[in-house]
Amino acid sequence: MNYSLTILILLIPFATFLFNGLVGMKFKPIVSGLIGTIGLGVITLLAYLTAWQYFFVDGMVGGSFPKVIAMSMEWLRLTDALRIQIGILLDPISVMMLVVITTVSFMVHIYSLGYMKGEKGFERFFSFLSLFSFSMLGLVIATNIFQMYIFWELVGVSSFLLIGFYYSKDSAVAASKKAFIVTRFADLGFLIGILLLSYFTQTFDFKVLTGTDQSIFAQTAGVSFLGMSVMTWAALLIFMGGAGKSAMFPLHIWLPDAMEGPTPVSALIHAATMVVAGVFLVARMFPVFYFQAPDALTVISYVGGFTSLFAAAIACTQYDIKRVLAFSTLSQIGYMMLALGVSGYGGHEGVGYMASMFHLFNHAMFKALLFLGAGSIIHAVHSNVMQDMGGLRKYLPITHITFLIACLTIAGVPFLSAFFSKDEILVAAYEHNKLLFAVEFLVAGLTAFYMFRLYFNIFWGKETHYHHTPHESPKTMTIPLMILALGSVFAGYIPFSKLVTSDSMPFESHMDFGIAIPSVLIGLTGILIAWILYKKESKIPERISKSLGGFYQAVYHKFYIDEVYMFITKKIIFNCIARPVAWFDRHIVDGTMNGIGWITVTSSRNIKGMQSGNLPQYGMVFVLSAIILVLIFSFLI
Amino acid sequence: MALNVLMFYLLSAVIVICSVLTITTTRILRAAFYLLCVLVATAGYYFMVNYQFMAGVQLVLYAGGIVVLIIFSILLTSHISHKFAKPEAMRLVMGILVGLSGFALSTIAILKFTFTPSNAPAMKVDMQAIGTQLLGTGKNGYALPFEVISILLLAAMIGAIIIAKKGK
Amino acid sequence: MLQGIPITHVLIVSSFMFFTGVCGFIIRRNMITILMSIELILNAVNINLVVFNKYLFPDQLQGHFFALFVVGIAAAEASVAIALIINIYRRLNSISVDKVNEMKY
Amino acid sequence: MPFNIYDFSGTTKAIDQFLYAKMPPTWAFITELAIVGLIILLFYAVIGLYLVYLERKVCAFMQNRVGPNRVGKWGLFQTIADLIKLLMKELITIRKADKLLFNIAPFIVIIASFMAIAAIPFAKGLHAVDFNIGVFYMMAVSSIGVIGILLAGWSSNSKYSLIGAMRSGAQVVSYELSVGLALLSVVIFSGSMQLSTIIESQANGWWIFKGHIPAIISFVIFLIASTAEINRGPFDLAEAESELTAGFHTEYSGIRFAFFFLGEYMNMFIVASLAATVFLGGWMPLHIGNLQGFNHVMDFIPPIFWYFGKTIFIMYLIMWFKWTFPRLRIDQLLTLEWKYLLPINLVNILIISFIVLMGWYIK
Repeated sequence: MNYSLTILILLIPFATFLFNGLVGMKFKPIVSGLIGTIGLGVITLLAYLTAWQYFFVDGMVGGSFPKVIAMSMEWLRLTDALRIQIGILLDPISVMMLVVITTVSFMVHIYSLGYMKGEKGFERFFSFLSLFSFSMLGLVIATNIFQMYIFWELVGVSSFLLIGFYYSKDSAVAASKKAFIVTRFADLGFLIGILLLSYFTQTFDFKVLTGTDQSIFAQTAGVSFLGMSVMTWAALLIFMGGAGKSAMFPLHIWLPDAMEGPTPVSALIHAATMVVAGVFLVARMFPVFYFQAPDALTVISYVGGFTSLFAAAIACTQYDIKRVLAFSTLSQIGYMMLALGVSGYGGHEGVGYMASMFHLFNHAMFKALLFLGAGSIIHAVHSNVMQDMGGLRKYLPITHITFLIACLTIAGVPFLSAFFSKDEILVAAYEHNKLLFAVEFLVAGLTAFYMFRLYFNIFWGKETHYHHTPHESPKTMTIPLMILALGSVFAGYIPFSKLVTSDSMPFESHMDFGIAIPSVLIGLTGILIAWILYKKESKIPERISKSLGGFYQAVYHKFYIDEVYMFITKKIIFNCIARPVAWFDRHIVDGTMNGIGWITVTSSRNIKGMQSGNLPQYGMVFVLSAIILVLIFSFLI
Repeated sequence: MALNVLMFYLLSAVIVICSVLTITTTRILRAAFYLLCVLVATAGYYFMVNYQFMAGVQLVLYAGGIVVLIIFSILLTSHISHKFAKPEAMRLVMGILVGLSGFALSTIAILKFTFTPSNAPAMKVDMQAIGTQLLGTGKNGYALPFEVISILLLAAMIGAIIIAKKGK
Repeated sequence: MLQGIPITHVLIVSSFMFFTGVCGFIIRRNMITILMSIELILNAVNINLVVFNKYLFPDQLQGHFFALFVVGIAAAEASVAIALIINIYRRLNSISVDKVNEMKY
Repeated sequence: MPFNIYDFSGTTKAIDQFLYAKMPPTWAFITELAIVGLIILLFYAVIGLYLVYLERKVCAFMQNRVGPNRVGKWGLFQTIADLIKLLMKELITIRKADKLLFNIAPFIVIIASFMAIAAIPFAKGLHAVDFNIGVFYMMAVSSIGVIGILLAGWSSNSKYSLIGAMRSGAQVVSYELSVGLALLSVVIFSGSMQLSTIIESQANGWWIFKGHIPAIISFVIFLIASTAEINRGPFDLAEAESELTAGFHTEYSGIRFAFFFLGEYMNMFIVASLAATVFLGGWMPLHIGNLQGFNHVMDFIPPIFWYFGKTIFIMYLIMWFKWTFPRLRIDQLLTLEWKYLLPINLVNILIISFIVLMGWYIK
């Protein structure tokens, strides 16, 4: 049992961040790119070693995978009981996340070497990537909720920096601000949740919180607010933080706009790693949710289900390929949340938990692949919009094949990775909530439809004339595509139920053909519809959208959620709250201050003659009066 | 007479004489030199009470740092031929009066009070003790003042650079 | 230093130094000399702190550390003061406190 | 009286006991002071004279000349002859100089280096004082020397001297930081500032070998910064002959000039022996871990030879710098310190602290 090298997983990206950020510009851009990539390669290797060691060498202790504290040191001591540690916690989900993050991040690094070539701020890009990797890795191996919060915020910052990477573009700046403000708002809830939780349990430590000892929650019994128990509040508030990062329904508005960042960033942050932080958070705290706040879990499942349906519907109407992918990400994360929400604890009951983590793993592979493929297409066509594309399969053979694999995977075609995980999710949903199962079933079809709408529009469809012939991307970009394609094909064969489960004890999972066959069928139906509508250029899609009329418009405008937010902030908050407050501030508060100022000015104008500006004289008066005071106090009184 | 007593009175004599000279000499660089003597003699005090680190700090920061800074500013602002004018009589009288009365008062206070020297075993003042106490957070830990001083020094450094910078 | 040297003698020397500093502060007009007087004052205080520590509480280091911090602050103060003095010299071509009355009122 | 070339503590202790047996303690102490003082004084003079000789020879060889070769065999007594000449020269005092400071300045420089020598351990048991803040003490004392230079420059009432002194002051004050931080790295490694402890901690290998790359970086920085701190070439712009005639000691003559000159060479010696002590193990022979056989062979060479060997090697390096590199401009000099050495040094310290914290070094 020796994980002393795991500390390097954190330190190397931090070191490359410092190096590239501080002195990177002194060298040729490629130097910082290579340093970042090699650093990531090293920690990817380390992460694989750690996973190997954890799962296969050390293995289970007493029938379950233990929670190993690989390193821990005290950082802040608030009271003797409440102290904040910084350390490394290894358990199945954190080890799995290490593998996911390092793999995707490494691929993205390699890909960026080609994609960002010649961009201004190349080394800045790589330093931000390193910062992001550092903070994301720190987040998943956090031993306690406070350390997680610190890295959580760091992740937010690096996401902000990366979205606003093209800071000379107004839209990018606006998008980065939007992302930052929305997630910050959610993190406020998270922080309050942390404080509530730690106030009652007197600990931040995950090992204690999720351990078998439930007596720490004794103090929460009977404490309630607005009809809900305090633990439900805490869990909901914590989930609010997760929902902000994972872009769940009311807080999802930042993710589509975040596509303003460079495409590798979208792949890394807004598809594979950061947005699943919310899922990870709920998974990490799962025992707390399950035993202490089952109501919150129900909320989570409904929010997840609604988001997945809602986002899938919007994705069917969008034309910007990155936005389609963004909405599909939303939808898939909704899936994961839902699976967590309907999961039980222990054994086969916990299939939802396992399925959620499984789907997270697969999703990271194929969604990163989709985004990188999209990046490759954008690189070739210099446009984000579907209408500018068509018939690209001849020009971009490798991208075409890998993109097709990813689309098949996400559509749930049998024997590709997502087929297995999606099936498990549907099983879990079917067992606990028929309504949500129906929703997810529908979403499975929608997913297949919009993904193939995208695919046919890009690679088949009308013959577009390009200003210059699109050409396949360089090796640095296609190799990650191929590796990720392999990942998305074969990741499904990992026996997840043996490795990552809710109580860390392995169980047997079976294919449920009663659910798998219909879900495959609806997926194939979606693909078929897309094939009919978009294989050749035709007028049918337009007619369909016309016939749907207002509903189509509403979906196309993302159900006007952004507008609702604008209405609430601009019209209601600004007018009804901010205006009166501003008036009060300007007239009452400032008026008082001005009055005091006026009194001070007039009175001081009259006594300013006493201030001679003669320093020695001041000193003399000061010492002399001190002496006189001493004389008075010691001899006279 | 024991040697250390002799040494003490020697150092005291240097301190007394040189501090008077510091404020009475008419050439400014000589004042700085006398100040240097006072500070070095003070470092001698610290060596005598076995606080060697304190003495080292006194030498590095006061004698090697502040006095050098002062001499530097003298080099920049004064010419060798310049001598102080005699202070006005009023000021001179007031200054001496305040100084003497204050000294008399404090001497009386010191002599009237009976100090009770402690017989507790002296603490070993090695680097380990200083380091752990300076950065400790518990009892006898000075981490907070240490950090505050660090911030203050940073602020002072930035302030000094901004103030002394030549205008554009 | 402890044997044979009464604490009062040390204190008298340091208080002499202190009031010499005060006296210099009052009678001198050159800013640098005033700064030197302040250093004398601070130094006198430092001696007191160290000596009290050594004589009265030898098992602790509070006075020692306090003196250490005073030295640190003195360094900060001197650097800022000298920056100010040089700036004033650049503008007014003089470092006499009597001349620096532009900011009066 | 036991005499052992490998360990001098027996000898010194015997002298100490002898004196205390014969005299009252006060007088014994004073006698000891006098003896130590005299020895150091003598040593100071001899080393100073022969450093000058060494420098001239090294310079000559670098420039493909013969160097001093008239007085004595290989010119060995040349510097002594020079000293006699300087002693007999007239002491010129400038008319409008500040006489007090003008006369005192050379002594401040000399005293500073003299005090520093007191803390150098020459061999096992052969050092005058062993403070528990030894390294810091050396830094502290040598930081006073610059005041002498500044006073000399100002009190000479000459613009060359003033400019030279200002340059020198700025240089010394800035490079002191780097010197201190470079020494700090070894202090972190060995966990002590006491020179004897630092040397003991190198019994199984010198810090420059045990401390990985950061220690080597500190060593290089120490060499550069201390070369600058002692105002030697290529950082000798404070006394740049071509522009300032001779910088702060332009107006000095005779033995006062010799004091400055001697002080400068002694500073080089101090710096070199500090580098040897802290980074190369001082009098500690070259030991490799637990290779008993090898270590015993190395132990056969007496510590005092090790010490002088290392010191002379480093002094030779410093002389080599002087006769190889062209002189820097003042702005280049300050840029080098503030923009390169200091940041590198700070990062280095950080890395070293981390290494020590994780225990990733050879203890």
